[in-house]
Amino acid sequence: MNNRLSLSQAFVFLLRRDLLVALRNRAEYAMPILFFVLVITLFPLAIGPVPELLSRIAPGIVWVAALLAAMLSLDSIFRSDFDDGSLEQILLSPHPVAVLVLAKVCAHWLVTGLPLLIAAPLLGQMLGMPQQALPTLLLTILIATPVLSLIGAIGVALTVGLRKGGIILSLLVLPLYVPVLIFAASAVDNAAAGFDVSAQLTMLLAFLFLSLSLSPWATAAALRMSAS
Amino acid sequence: MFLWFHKFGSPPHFYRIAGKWIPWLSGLFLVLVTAGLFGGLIAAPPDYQQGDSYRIMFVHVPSAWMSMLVYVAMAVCGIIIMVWRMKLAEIVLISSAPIGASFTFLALVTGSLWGKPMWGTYWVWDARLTSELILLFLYLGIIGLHNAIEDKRVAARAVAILAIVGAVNVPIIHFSVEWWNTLHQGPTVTKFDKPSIYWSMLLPLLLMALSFQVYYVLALFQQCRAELLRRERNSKWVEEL
Amino acid sequence: MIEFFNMGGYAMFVWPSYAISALVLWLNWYLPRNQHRKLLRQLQSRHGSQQQ
Amino acid sequence: MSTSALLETRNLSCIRNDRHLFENLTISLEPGRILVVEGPNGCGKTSLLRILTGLRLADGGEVLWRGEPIGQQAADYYEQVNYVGHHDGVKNELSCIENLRLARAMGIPSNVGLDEILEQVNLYAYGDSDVASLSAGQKRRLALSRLLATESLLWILDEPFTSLDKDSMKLFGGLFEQHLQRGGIIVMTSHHDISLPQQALTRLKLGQQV
Repeated sequence: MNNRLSLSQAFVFLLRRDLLVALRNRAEYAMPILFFVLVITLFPLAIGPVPELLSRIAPGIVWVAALLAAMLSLDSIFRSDFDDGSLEQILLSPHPVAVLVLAKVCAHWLVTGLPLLIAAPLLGQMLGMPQQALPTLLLTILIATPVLSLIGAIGVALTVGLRKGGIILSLLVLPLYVPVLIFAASAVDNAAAGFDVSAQLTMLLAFLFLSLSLSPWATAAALRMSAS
Repeated sequence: MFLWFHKFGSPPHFYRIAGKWIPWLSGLFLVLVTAGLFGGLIAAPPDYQQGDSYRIMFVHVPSAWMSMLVYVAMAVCGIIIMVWRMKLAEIVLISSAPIGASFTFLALVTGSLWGKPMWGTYWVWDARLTSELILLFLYLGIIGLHNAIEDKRVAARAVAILAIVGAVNVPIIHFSVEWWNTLHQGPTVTKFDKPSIYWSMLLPLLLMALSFQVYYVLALFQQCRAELLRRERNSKWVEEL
Repeated sequence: MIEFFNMGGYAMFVWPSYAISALVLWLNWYLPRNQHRKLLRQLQSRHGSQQQ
Repeated sequence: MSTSALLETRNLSCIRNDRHLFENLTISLEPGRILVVEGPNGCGKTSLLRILTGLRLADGGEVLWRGEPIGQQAADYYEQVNYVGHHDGVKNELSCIENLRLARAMGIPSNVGLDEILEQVNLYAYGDSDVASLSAGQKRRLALSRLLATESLLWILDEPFTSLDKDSMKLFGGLFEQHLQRGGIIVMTSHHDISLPQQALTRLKLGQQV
């Protein structure tokens, strides 16, 4: 009787499968970056191209846009699996569902959260953000976008069974994003002014570890509930 | 204790008890609220700084406390739902949501009305008001999610998860907003605080807070009875009514 | 009595906030009570019709 | 209560928006038995199957695996369960082999080679082609081939023969028989009458008690 794969093997297996699936429909995963760039180009059009004003509010704009882009891409975590029934197979696996959910969220983050890193410096320049703020901007995106995916996964798991889940998703998830937005935006703002940002970064790391440890269980419970 | 918890938890039993308690609770609430209003509006002296405008505090502060208290109660119901799957906890949770949302809305409205004479603008990005606003969104999220799901047993479990996740986030949000507020505003602006409290002001405040708590139980029982009828439409015990 | 209602010049703020509070609290009690009564009537009428 | 029963339910009940689909349903399945659930549409066949898999919570009663409620032994129970529902549960973007490899990773891998499995359900020629290019019948066969990818005693199948042609049904009928002989159990719903050993078969009619 050969026994089942170890948990880590199943985790890596599901992670690789999801990345494979994402690779096969690349177009769908380019949307968040395009949305990110599009939203940011709207602000100068609305507020006027005055460089001093733009650079002053650049950190806030970049982070609000990153947050919305991350939220928009959340739906794809479970939607395709829910529709074709493979979500049920995951729920029926002997492995703890929370760990498999973590694999799916990691795959989703690698495909949507990380690419925002590429677009961010370019947009920082467009808004005239001071040079010294860029490393902090990249660092905050690197630390904060996984938190957005992890918390967002709870909202998606709750609304995946609903016909018009999209609107409810934003109402559920955005209030939970507020702490991340506050600390990330103020980190980049302080960096632009040359102050020390270690306080904000450590808070973001705390959020990361908190959501890494708690949110998979909530997401698993929510998935089990939506699948019933 | 568990037997009581279980017996009290059976819907028909709760329905009868709630029915018997409502008149008493209404009476108690009316007594407390008139005492509180009398103390707050008439007996308490005007504040040397804010004059009579501080009297809004007797409504603003209790509703802010209640908005937090009701959310904590909902989170506790959420845990009971997830662990023991008690049908009554589902009814209590979803019945508390509109009441909690109303208290939060009240706290926001009275807060901005109180802010007008002090700062000349209706909305001030003060730490507590901002957290109340986000708390209101959390309530609306819970109500929205519950309406969006048809099967009410599934909806109750979804809302239970959201209430627990929300409860974990409320202190974090509150802390972040406080931190954000001190960062941007700095200590110069007079903190949005109650005036120095004399006994003559504290008593009405506590009376009002107590009356709001009694009111919460009253409105909760009322809402639960309606929700129970709606949920148990064709079960046997409803037939005998 | 007049200066009581004047609230030291802040009448425009104190009374509306109390009025809104009274309204919201009353609604939260009144609406569920009505719903409850309406449901009871519906059940009785449905129950009554079953017996005939 | 025969202790040899693998799967039992004790007065199971299920309510869907205030209607009792079924009440105090007690069944017991020894190894080698097959239970066919029949009844009009919407009488709760699918709900019963989903309760047995644990995907859906029963409104009353409990499901026991080897005498123990499935809620307390999720890992061991799911090791032994293989569920094919209305949805095929296969990813369109992946090829047949990749889908099977994932299914194998999610349970106890059986020692039958993946190519051999595809051959048994004559999908060998489509091994590397994407599932998107397969017909409904082929997708269903791939979903059913998952049953062979893992070692599982309990097969729970919801309308397994939808969009399958005559000889595919005979083919899977044979596979079911082998599974029963190996001491496995099957719980399934089906509109088609399938040729199965009568003595191992028990039929459950739903929709009368309501």
